[in-house]
This record gives sequence, C-alpha cells and structure tokens, in this order.
Amino acid sequence: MVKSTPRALKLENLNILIDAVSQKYRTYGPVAKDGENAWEEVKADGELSLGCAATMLPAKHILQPVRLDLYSFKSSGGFQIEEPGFDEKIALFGVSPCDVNAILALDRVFGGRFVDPYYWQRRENALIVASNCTESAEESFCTSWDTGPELYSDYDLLITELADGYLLEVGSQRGKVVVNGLNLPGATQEDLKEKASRLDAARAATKKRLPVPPDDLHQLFEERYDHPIWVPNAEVCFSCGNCTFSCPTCFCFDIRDEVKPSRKEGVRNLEWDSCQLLEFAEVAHHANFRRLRIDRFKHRTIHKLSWMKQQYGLTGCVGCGRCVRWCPSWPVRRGRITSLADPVEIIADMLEPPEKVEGVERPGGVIV
Amino acid sequence: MKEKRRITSGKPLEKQIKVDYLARTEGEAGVYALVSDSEVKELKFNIWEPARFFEGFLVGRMYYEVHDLVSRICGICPISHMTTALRALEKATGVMISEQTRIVRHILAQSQIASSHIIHLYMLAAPDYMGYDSIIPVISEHPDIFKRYYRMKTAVNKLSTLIGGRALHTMSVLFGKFTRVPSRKSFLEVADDLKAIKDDALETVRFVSRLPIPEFYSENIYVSLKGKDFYPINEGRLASTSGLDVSEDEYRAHFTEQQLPYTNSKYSALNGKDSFMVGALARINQNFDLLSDDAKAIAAEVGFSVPNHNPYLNNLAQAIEIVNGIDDCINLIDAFYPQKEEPAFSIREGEGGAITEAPRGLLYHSYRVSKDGVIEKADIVTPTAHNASNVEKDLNLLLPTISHLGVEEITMRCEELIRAYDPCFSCSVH
Amino acid sequence: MENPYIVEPAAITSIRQETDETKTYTLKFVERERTLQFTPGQFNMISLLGVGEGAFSITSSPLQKDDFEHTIRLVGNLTRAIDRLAQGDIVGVRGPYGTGWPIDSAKGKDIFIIAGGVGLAPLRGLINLIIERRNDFGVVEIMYGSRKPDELVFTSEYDKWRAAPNISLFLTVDEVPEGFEWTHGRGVVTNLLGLSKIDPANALAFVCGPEIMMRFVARSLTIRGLAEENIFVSLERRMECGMAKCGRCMLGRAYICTDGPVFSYPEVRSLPQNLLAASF
Amino acid sequence: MTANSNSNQKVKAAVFKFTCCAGCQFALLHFFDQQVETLELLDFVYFKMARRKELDEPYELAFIEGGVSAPEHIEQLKAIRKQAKTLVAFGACAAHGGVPAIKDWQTEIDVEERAYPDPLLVSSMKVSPVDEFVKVDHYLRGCPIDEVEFMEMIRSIAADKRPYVREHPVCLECKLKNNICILLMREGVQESMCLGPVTRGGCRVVCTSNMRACFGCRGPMSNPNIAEMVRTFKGKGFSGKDIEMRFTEYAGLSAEFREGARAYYERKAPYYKRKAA
Ligand SMILES: Cc1cc2nc3c(=O)[nH]c(=O)nc-3n(C[C@H](O)[C@H](O)[C@H](O)COP(=O)(O)OP(=O)(O)OC[C@H]3O[C@@H](n4cnc5c(N)ncnc54)[C@H](O)[C@@H]3O)c2cc1C
Ligand code: SF4
Ligand code: SF4
Ligand code: SF4
Repeated sequence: MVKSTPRALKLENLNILIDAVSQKYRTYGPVAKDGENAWEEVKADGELSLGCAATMLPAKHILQPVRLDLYSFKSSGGFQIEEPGFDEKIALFGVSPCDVNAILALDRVFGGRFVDPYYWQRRENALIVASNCTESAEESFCTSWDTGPELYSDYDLLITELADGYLLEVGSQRGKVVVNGLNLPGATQEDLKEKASRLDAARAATKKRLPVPPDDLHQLFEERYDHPIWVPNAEVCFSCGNCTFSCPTCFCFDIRDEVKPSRKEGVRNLEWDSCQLLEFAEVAHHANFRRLRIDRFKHRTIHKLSWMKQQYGLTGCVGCGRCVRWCPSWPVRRGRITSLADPVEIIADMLEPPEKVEGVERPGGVIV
Repeated sequence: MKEKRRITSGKPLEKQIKVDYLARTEGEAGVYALVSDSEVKELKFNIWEPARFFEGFLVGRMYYEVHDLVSRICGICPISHMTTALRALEKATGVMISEQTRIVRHILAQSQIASSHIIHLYMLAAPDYMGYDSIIPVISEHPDIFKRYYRMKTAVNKLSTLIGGRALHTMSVLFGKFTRVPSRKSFLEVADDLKAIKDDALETVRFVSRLPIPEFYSENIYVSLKGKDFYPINEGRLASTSGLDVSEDEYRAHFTEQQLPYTNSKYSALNGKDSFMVGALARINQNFDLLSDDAKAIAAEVGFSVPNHNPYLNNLAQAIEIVNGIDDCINLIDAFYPQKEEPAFSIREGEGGAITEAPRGLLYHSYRVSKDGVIEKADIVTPTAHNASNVEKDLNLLLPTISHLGVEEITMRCEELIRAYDPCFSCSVH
Repeated sequence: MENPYIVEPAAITSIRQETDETKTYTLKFVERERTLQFTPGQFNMISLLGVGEGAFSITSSPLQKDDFEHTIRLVGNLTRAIDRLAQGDIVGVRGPYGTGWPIDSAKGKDIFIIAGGVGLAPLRGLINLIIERRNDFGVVEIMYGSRKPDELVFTSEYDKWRAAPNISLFLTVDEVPEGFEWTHGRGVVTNLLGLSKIDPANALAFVCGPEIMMRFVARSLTIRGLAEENIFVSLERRMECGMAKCGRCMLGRAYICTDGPVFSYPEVRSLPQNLLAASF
Repeated sequence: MTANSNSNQKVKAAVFKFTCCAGCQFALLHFFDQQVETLELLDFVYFKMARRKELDEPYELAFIEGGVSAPEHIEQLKAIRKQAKTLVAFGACAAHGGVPAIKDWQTEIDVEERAYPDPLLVSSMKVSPVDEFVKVDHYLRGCPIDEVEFMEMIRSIAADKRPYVREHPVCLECKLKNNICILLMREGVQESMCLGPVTRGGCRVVCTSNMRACFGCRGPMSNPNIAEMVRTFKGKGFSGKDIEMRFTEYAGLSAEFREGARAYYERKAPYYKRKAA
C-alpha cells in the first residue's frame, strides 16, 4: 500500500528533484546565459538559477515556441496537410509565481471558443514546478497584482528556498507521482513558518508598486486616453517590440507560408509578432490602422494594463518587470532616469494632471 | 572574345586576343593582346574594377572601425585585410595583444586561406582543365569531386564560423581582442572535422596534379614572408628570392607603386624596377621546409619540388597549402586552452605598418593615428597589385610560345595563366 | 485535439468577373458533404497554401446550400495568386468566423443597406436573403457608391434586386469617365440619403465600406433620426487567425474577428483608434 | 494548391557587379554547396564569378551587386532594368551604397588624391545606391546578404509570389533568439554601440549573437526613431564622433541614418517639455 504523500515535504537539495523530474520529463528551467537568466533545457549537470531575477524570454516560449510549424502541405491537384504531433512530456522547473500567473492568462487566450492545439498540447503535457521568490528584483512589482512573490495554487510542485534546504509542496496528482518515490521527510511546523517569514520579507522588499489600485486602471485609461503625456512618451519609443517579446502574457503572432524548392510542398508556420511594429496592422495597399507610433505605444500599454482584463478576466501584466528591464529607451521622468516601457511609470505619468504637460500637440487621429 | 584575322599583303598573320571581362575571378578585369608570329605587339592587362578609394576615405574614420571597413575591400579574403589592418593599427597605437588573441587570429587566417584555396581550385580554376564553363555541371557529372569539395569547404568554414561568427565578413574580431573566444570543447569538435577532411585535402593535391596544367617556365622573383619556426601567415620577415630579407617595417624602402593609364590597379615594383610574384607558390618556394610533414610528403608524391618556376603551378602550391593549413590548425587547437580575458588598453598616437600573407600573397597595410584615434593616413597594397606587373611579364613570355595556336586556345591559355595567379581585382583596386 | 487552423479543400466551380480587379468565385467543399452554416456578414479564411491566407466575406445567401461564394478584389500578394486561379482549382477554406448582420432584430423593420466599393460583398448575401424571405422585412433601400461606374460590383444582379417588391437601389459614383453613359447619382454615398423614403424611427441600417465613409454615413443617419444602436457597421483589420489568437485585428478591447466584424455603431464609438470612435 | 505549381521552368538570372567587394556574389558561391536544390530554380545565364560565359541570352531576373560610382554604370543599369522583369538590389552596397559610400561624406577630390597620384585617370563619381537610377523590385540587404533570406527570395520569385523580407528591427530577432541586450548590458563602442533598435532585421542577428554591436549594415527599418537612438548613445556616453561614424558605416546614404549622423551636431535630441512645477 502506498502511503499518501503529505502536501509539504522537506528537500535537502534541488538536484534530487531535478533528477526525479528529468527522468520522466524533458526539463526546462532558468539557467545562466551571458550574465542573465534564460529559459533553456536543463542538462543533467546544468545549474538552475532560481530567484526573482526575471529571465530574458519568459517560460512562455517553451509552451508556444517563438517559431513553430503549424503544418506542412503537399499539393497534387488538391492538397494534403500533415500536422506535427507533440506528445513529449515537458517540465517547467522553477517557474516564478508571476510567470505561473501569466501562463494562466495565456490559458485563457489560447483556450476559449477556439482551442489552440499547439499551445495546449504542450501545456497539458507540462509539469509545472513553481518556485516562490524569496528575494525581490528591483524591476518587479508583482505584489501590486498579488501575482507574487508567493504562489497559492495552479502548480504541480512548488518549492520555496529555506535556510537549510527547500520546502516542497505538492499541488496535484501529477506532482505527487514525481515525489512519491523520493522518500522525502515531511516538513515541520518551523519550516512552514520560515517559508511564511521569508515570503513576507520578499513582499516587504518589493518596493515598486502601482500608484493606483488595479481596479481603477480601466477607468484611468478610459478617461485619460487622450492624456498629452502619451506624446512625449511615444516620441522616445523605438517601436522595437522588446517590451512585448519579453512579456510573459503577450501572445500575438504572425502566420507565413514557406515553399520548398519543388514549389509543390511547403510549411505554414507561426512566429511571434508584436503590436509595436509598424507592419503589424498593415493591410492591403499599405494602409495601416496603427501607423502612428503613439497609437502603437498606447495599444500595448493599455492592452496589458486594462483591455486584456476586459477580454479575458485576467490582467495582462503580472509585474515581472521584464519590459522595464529590456526596453532600450530611458527617458527622464520626474527627475529620474526610468525605463520607457515601465507600466508603473506610465501609470504615474497618467496621474499627472493633463494641464501640467505643456508644449505638446496631439497628432490627429488614425491615418488610414 | 572575338577573333579577327587581318590578312593584308606582305604582313604576317596577326592575332588579336581580347577578353573584356575575365570570368571566374574576383572582380573585373580584361586582357588585350596583339600577337603576330612570335612577337607580342601589344599587351594590356586592364583591371577596370571601379575604384573605391579606401585609402582616401579611411582618413577621418576612427581606429576601431578600420578593420571592419577594410574587410570590405575583398569578399574572399576579408580576414586577411582585417588582421593586417589590426596589426598595423595596434602597432601604431602601441597596443599589445594577448598571446591568445594572436593564436586565434592565426587559426582564423589559416581557415580563410584554406577556404579561399578550396574555392579557387574547385570553382574557379578546375573547370578550365575539366572542360566546363563553371562548376555547375560538375555537381551532376562528377558528384564525387563536388562532394569532396563540399566536405572540405564545410569543415573549414565551420572553423571560421566558430571563431568569427560567420564564414564571410566575420564579426567577433575587434581592435585589440575578440568579442569572445570559443570553448576548448567546440574547438576540439571542429578539429575532428578537420581531421576528417585530411584525406580529401591530400586527394585534392593529387587531383590538381593530374589536371592538364601546361608546362611553362618563367623564372620569377618570389616575395613572401619568411618564417623562422612556423609557416608564416600573420607575421614573419619580408624576404625575396632575389636576396631581400628585412623586417616588415622596411617595406616602403623597397617597394614602390606606379599608376598606369589603362588600369585602375596600381602596379608594384621591387627596388623601383623588378616585377615579382607573390602567393602560394612564392610562399612555398621560400618556406618549403616549414611545411608540415604530410604537406612535404604529398608534394614529393606528386613530384612538386622547389624552387618551382611554373606560375600555372600556383594551383598545386595552393593545394599543398591546404594540407599544411589543416595540419597547422589541428596542432594549434590541440595545444590551445582558451582563457577568459578582458583586455583593457589605451591608445597613443603613432604610425605603423604590417604585412601578412593573404591567400593570394603579400598584403601590406599602414596607418597613422592621431591621439584621439582618428586615422590620418592609410596605405594599402594588396597581393594582386603586387602581382599585376608580373602577370603582364608572364603573358609576354607565354604568348610567343603559343602564338601558333588558334585564337580560342590562346585566349584560354592566357585566361588559365591569369586565373592561376588567383587574382583578386577588387583587392587590387580598393 | 481538433485543429482549427487546418483548412479544408474547396473547389472553384465557377468564376464571374465583376470588375477589372474583382471576381466572384463559387466554391464547393471537395472532401465531404458539408454545407456552410453562416449568417450574412460572416467571413471565411481562404488559403492558397504556399502563398498565404486572408479573410473574405461570404457573399452568397445562406439559403444557397450546395455551395458558397466569395467576391475577391485583387490588391496584393494572396489576391493576385487567387486571381490567377481557374475553374476546378482548389483553395483551402476554414470558417465561418465572426458575427453576422443581426438579421433577427431586422425582422419587420425597414432597412438601409449602405455600401461603398467592395464593401457591398458582405451585404450581398443579406440582400439576396431578404429577397428570398421578402415578407419578413419592411422596405429596403440599397445605397451603393463606388469611385467609378466600372468599379461597381454585382451589376448582373441589380435588375433582380430592383424587380423585388419594395426594394430600391440607388447608385452613385465619384467620377464618370468621359464618354461613359451614367444616369445615376454623382458624389458621395451620403448624398443618396436625400432620396430615402424610409421612416428612420422604424428602421435599421447596415453599412460597410471604408471607415471614413461609414463615419459620414453614420453621422448622416443619426441626424436623420435613426437611433445609434440601430446602425450596424462592418470593420476590416488585418487578420492571421480569425479566432482571436493572433492579436492583429484587436481594436481596443475588441477583436474584429470574433466580436465583429459587424458591430453596432455605439460599440464602435467606444473603441479607440478607428475613424468612427467618439473622440475623433 | 501551391502558387504557380504547373510552371517548372527555370528562371533565367544574371548577376552584375558594380562598386563593391564582390562579397555578396562570393556568398552566393558559398550557397552553392548547401542550397543546390533552391539554386537549381535559377539558370545563371550570366554570372562571371562562377561561369565563363558572355551575356548572350535574355534574362528575367537581375541581381545588382554594388553601388553606382561611375557615369558608365548608369547606362548599364538602365539597360539591365529594361531587360529584367525583376531587379534585385543585392547587398548593402546596391541597397545603400555600403562601405564605399563613406567617400560621399568627404570632399571627393581630397579622397581621390589620397588614393591615386593622378585621380583623373580613374573614372569615378559619388557613390549612389542602385535605386537612385532605376526602380528596384526587391532588396536583399546586408553586408553580406543573408543566406536564408536569399533562398526565401529565390523560392518566392520562382513561385511568383512576394518574397518575405523582414521589416522589423534587429532587436526582435535578438529577443526571439533569447540573446541578452548588449546595448543595455555591455560597455564600449565596439561591443555595445548597437544600432539594433533602428536597423532592419533579417540578418538572424549574427553580430549581436557574437557579442558584437549591430553596425546597421541592413540600413534603417521601416520607421526608425533615429533621434531617440542618438539620445540613447549620448546617454551611454558615446561621443559625437562615435555616433557620426556608427551611422555612416554601411548605410550612411539612407535618409534616416544621414539624420543620425548629423543629429549630434545639428540639434539636441528632443525631450520632455514641461512647465516648471
Ligand atoms: C472580415 C474581413 C472581410 C473581408 N472581406 C473581403 C471580401 O469580401 N473581399 C475582398 O476582396 N477582401 C476582403 N477583405 C480584405 C482581404 O482580407 C484583404 O484584401 C486580403 O487579405 C489582402 O491580401 P493580399 O495578400 O492580396 O494583400 P497584400 O497587400 O499582399 O497583403 C495585405 C497586407 O498584409 C501584409 N502582408 C501580407 N503578406 C505579407 C508578407 N508575405 N510579407 C509582409 N507583409 C505581408 C502586407 O503588409 C499587406 O499590406 C476582408 C477583410 C476582413 C478583415
Ligand atoms: S507588462 Fe512588463 S511587467 Fe507586466 S508582465 Fe509584461 S513584461 Fe512583465
Ligand atoms: S501588448 Fe501587443 S503584442 Fe502584446 S498581447 Fe497585447 S496586442 Fe499582442
Ligand atoms: S516601449 Fe521600449 S521596448 Fe517597447 S517598443 Fe518602445 S522602446 Fe521598444
């Protein structure tokens, strides 16, 4: 008879768990790359680099690869289509709470009336080993959304770093199967207390906060859609798309066909795309519904902070701070150098009384 | 080419050789000759490649971008221009590079020489002797030869790509350093690839030696770097078979250039008068002893010995150099343990020149740099500019010996001779 | 898992040239007996594998069960390749997508159908449906404008439309080339509203055309007394998926592909970044 | 049903060289090994670097390599345009003038005299991109051209559809490759003065993947924010000279990069204008 596993276990070191997971799953995790963290496949001797420091690309790129073959086709009179299958078991090891919350948002995007099989085949096969953040990165503001530093649900396994090892919590049957064979001791009351106090400390260390309650954002953007501060902000935007590519909840993509030299076969593939790029909304005859930089800049900001919530019930920002970090433009606002894409700074901008922003003219409408 | 036979009473038969645009070379040049019986009446080797004035516009640029810009002198040997410019600039500004950077630059240069030679032999030179106008028919008619070519080029390109980021116009090369040096593991992987094509390289020597290469004797002065302990690529003494043996800094004391009205390339001369040959044949003629054992052995096997005075056999010399280059790279990689280094340097004003061996021969760059790092003077002499006058000399010698042949055949022979020099007209008119 | 990105082969059973640049294609699924269930105003994604995919309104009437029609104008890469196709060629189809015209709320009411250019395409199915179910609806006035007379689409059906009881068709063009005989209106389509006999109090308007035109039409209609919520417009944006995944057609919080393309005028006015929006 | 699937004819192509290093043609030779299948869609009726054959056949597709720098080039170019159905600007020099166009930034005669004792013997004028004289159908940018983009173009032209040429910035591909941002994370002109945010991508970020700052060889993207690029460079501490040099290396003739090169001297980058609090 198998003894049932208690929810909270004590783990001496991570390797025990990584070994157990990687035996059953192709395992991905944040590893050090060129001085930053990046989600890559974790090799047996690889070193995970956990903690709050957000990875370059979010874990999303494991669930929806940056480039992906939708299907291949052959034509001979009519056509035959061949779909690539995906049945590999994958594990996301060390997902931070904000990223888990971002995945929940993506679940809604790729679910709904039309279910996107490419995302879901991976998602359903994915074991989520989440990791609470016991430290706080300068850029993140997850506490404002309550998307971190602590994760409460929606994980298979959850680890929290303690002074002498890790607390391992089991959140699903699938997670339980992984740890069952490991013979781990149960966690003590002290361990649980230590977790709570560590996460409280991390919460307290997260200094960056939204200047308004999240629920007010919808109204703020609605009322101040034409706030003059958008103009100087958009003026320094490169429209480079770094903010959207690094965002864990951005999902937009492009579909393109490629033909093989025979011209009778080819593949239709998908690649990430960004609303910040000029060509994103271009239609025939080079008409463009978002030709102006300011329209694109507004679209991304408001989509993340307000519209996505209206569309999916979950906000499009989880406060991970990636866009803050990777935006190459650093304007001076309120006397400090800040990141242009920083949602917190943009909201603070919006709160400035419109009359106080001078010398800027609002360019008229959409040019079509 | 057009054939014109003018038969006028009393006059001997004149043959006009005219190639407007030489094929399968890099850049644009033509040749015009008028031969009657065994006399060359007129000869013009006309390099009409449009001038780009590198020496002119480099003035005013910053020291750290010169190597990148000059690499665009030539699409085939960008690495040679890069390395030479860097050595000259580093000398001028008093910057010392690490031993590691030196070694990696050497391996990179060797990989480029091998790649260039492979392309020249198989794609540019061999079709002549195999009776094709390009390599395209070779793909289907001699798949074994094409595959051998393909394997070799893939392997050496892999080495250039590993170090440089891509095979052409590498980008990891910086003033004073590399952006990053690959790990020993990845170097060893490529070394395995190089070992795997060693037989192909030896076979290439045999293949070239079996091509119907004409017998032709033309005693030249050969100029190249001369090595002491190893086959010279990026450094060595400046030497000639006519007795020159000086340091590279004395280049300008012995070599001069002259502009001619019918060609955009300047013509180089040794001691103000002599034409001379540079390139693989010149290097081997002066450094045969420094070749790897296998290179020497295969040379002996195909009956190649030095000094060799058949310029057509520059092709064979290149094939032998491929073997040598592969051996050189394998040995260097074997003993190479990359370290992470973050070299810091400051620059001073000054002037400096450097010479390296590009695939096609001796390459000279020299610069003067101001204290702010701005280029004040640039001087570049390329292998094909060095060779240009010798090509004319050889054509003058060759034409009388083949003047009895048909115009088509004479033209072919002349083209083969020029191609044997592996000229790069883009380089020559930089 | 069912894959909604996969297209089904459909054969072109006939092609009708509408204008120099526009053709109407009749399509029929090849692999299985399937009728396309749709409401006029909805669209399909049409693929030419190897070239691309695009959104095209279904222009036939939903009562036409055996096959369906698309009217496609040559504007670029995909449409150029489609333009070269011949009868018997196969295209890929998925759909239908989007919302259609709110036909049920139009029952018993008078209807304005106002279109510009190829914007008549999503309305043609509706017109033919109305004719087939003539008794369900009140008076219908079709107001259609294009740049030039030879750019009008569906001209072969005008007689049929005019012949139907209580339907009038008003035409207008921006310019008439010299030597061309033209007895209808000139100028913008809003001019035609002066000819209307419909009582706006009991009417609905279905509008499709360039955004700038729809803006003026909507404004004129409200001035004539049509309630804003009785005006419906169809919008166009670039689309890659048609299923609210690719994000391209997003307009504020709305997806044109699933929340639209047919919207009521007040809805559109609340969305930013379009010419009908309140603040522009 | 794929595009044009019933046509199996090869496209007759010709390669012409003007003022450049011939590196793009040479890159094409390189592709011959790996991409035989795609290159077989073309029949090179004129390709001097690869084939000993005169131009004696009509062609549909012309690759123009190099910029225009001599009066005789213009006539040749116009003749080529007349014949070719599709004309492709092949490489940075054809698209933007490339490195040789650095010459245009200085007094012409000074430059020429530094290189030749008698410049009058050399036929030359200012360097211009090909589209200054003829209409260009497609651009293959880059110094040198990118293999993947080239192959996609050949296949598309052979299938008679529009080739996919990326218009987005280099940054995008860096992110998709999970590269760190060297503009933000590194120091030094050579490694970190990155034009990525304003340069057109499609190069598969060979430079930044090798820790080298993008030097803009593919020219400006579709709507580059040059003023902000200049401001960012200044913010990172690069000098006006550095900025001018960076913008003029490979595509200095493009209107946008020209603006960047001049911005330092001609205006201060705009920023917030606010009332005093
Ligand atoms: C709901 C809806 C209904 C529609 N109904 C109809 C209809 O009934 N009839 C009709 O004629 N049209 C209709 N359209 C418009 C139709 O979808 C477009 O005209 C068509 O998709 C244009 O495709 P194209 O490739 O020929 O045009 P293109 O001009 O080639 O492409 C359109 C745009 O997409 C971009 N693009 C496409 N491919 C590429 C590429 N390879 N590389 C870079 N950019 C690319 C371009 O930026 C271009 O501006 C409808 C559109 C919508 C949204
Ligand atoms: S908007 Fe910025 S902070 Fe918010 S989730 Fe996206 S990348 Fe993170
Ligand atoms: S911010 Fe832009 S790219 Fe990101 S999900 Fe929203 S629309 Fe798409
Ligand atoms: S906000 Fe920043 S990261 Fe986003 S597009 Fe603008 S410049 Fe790029």
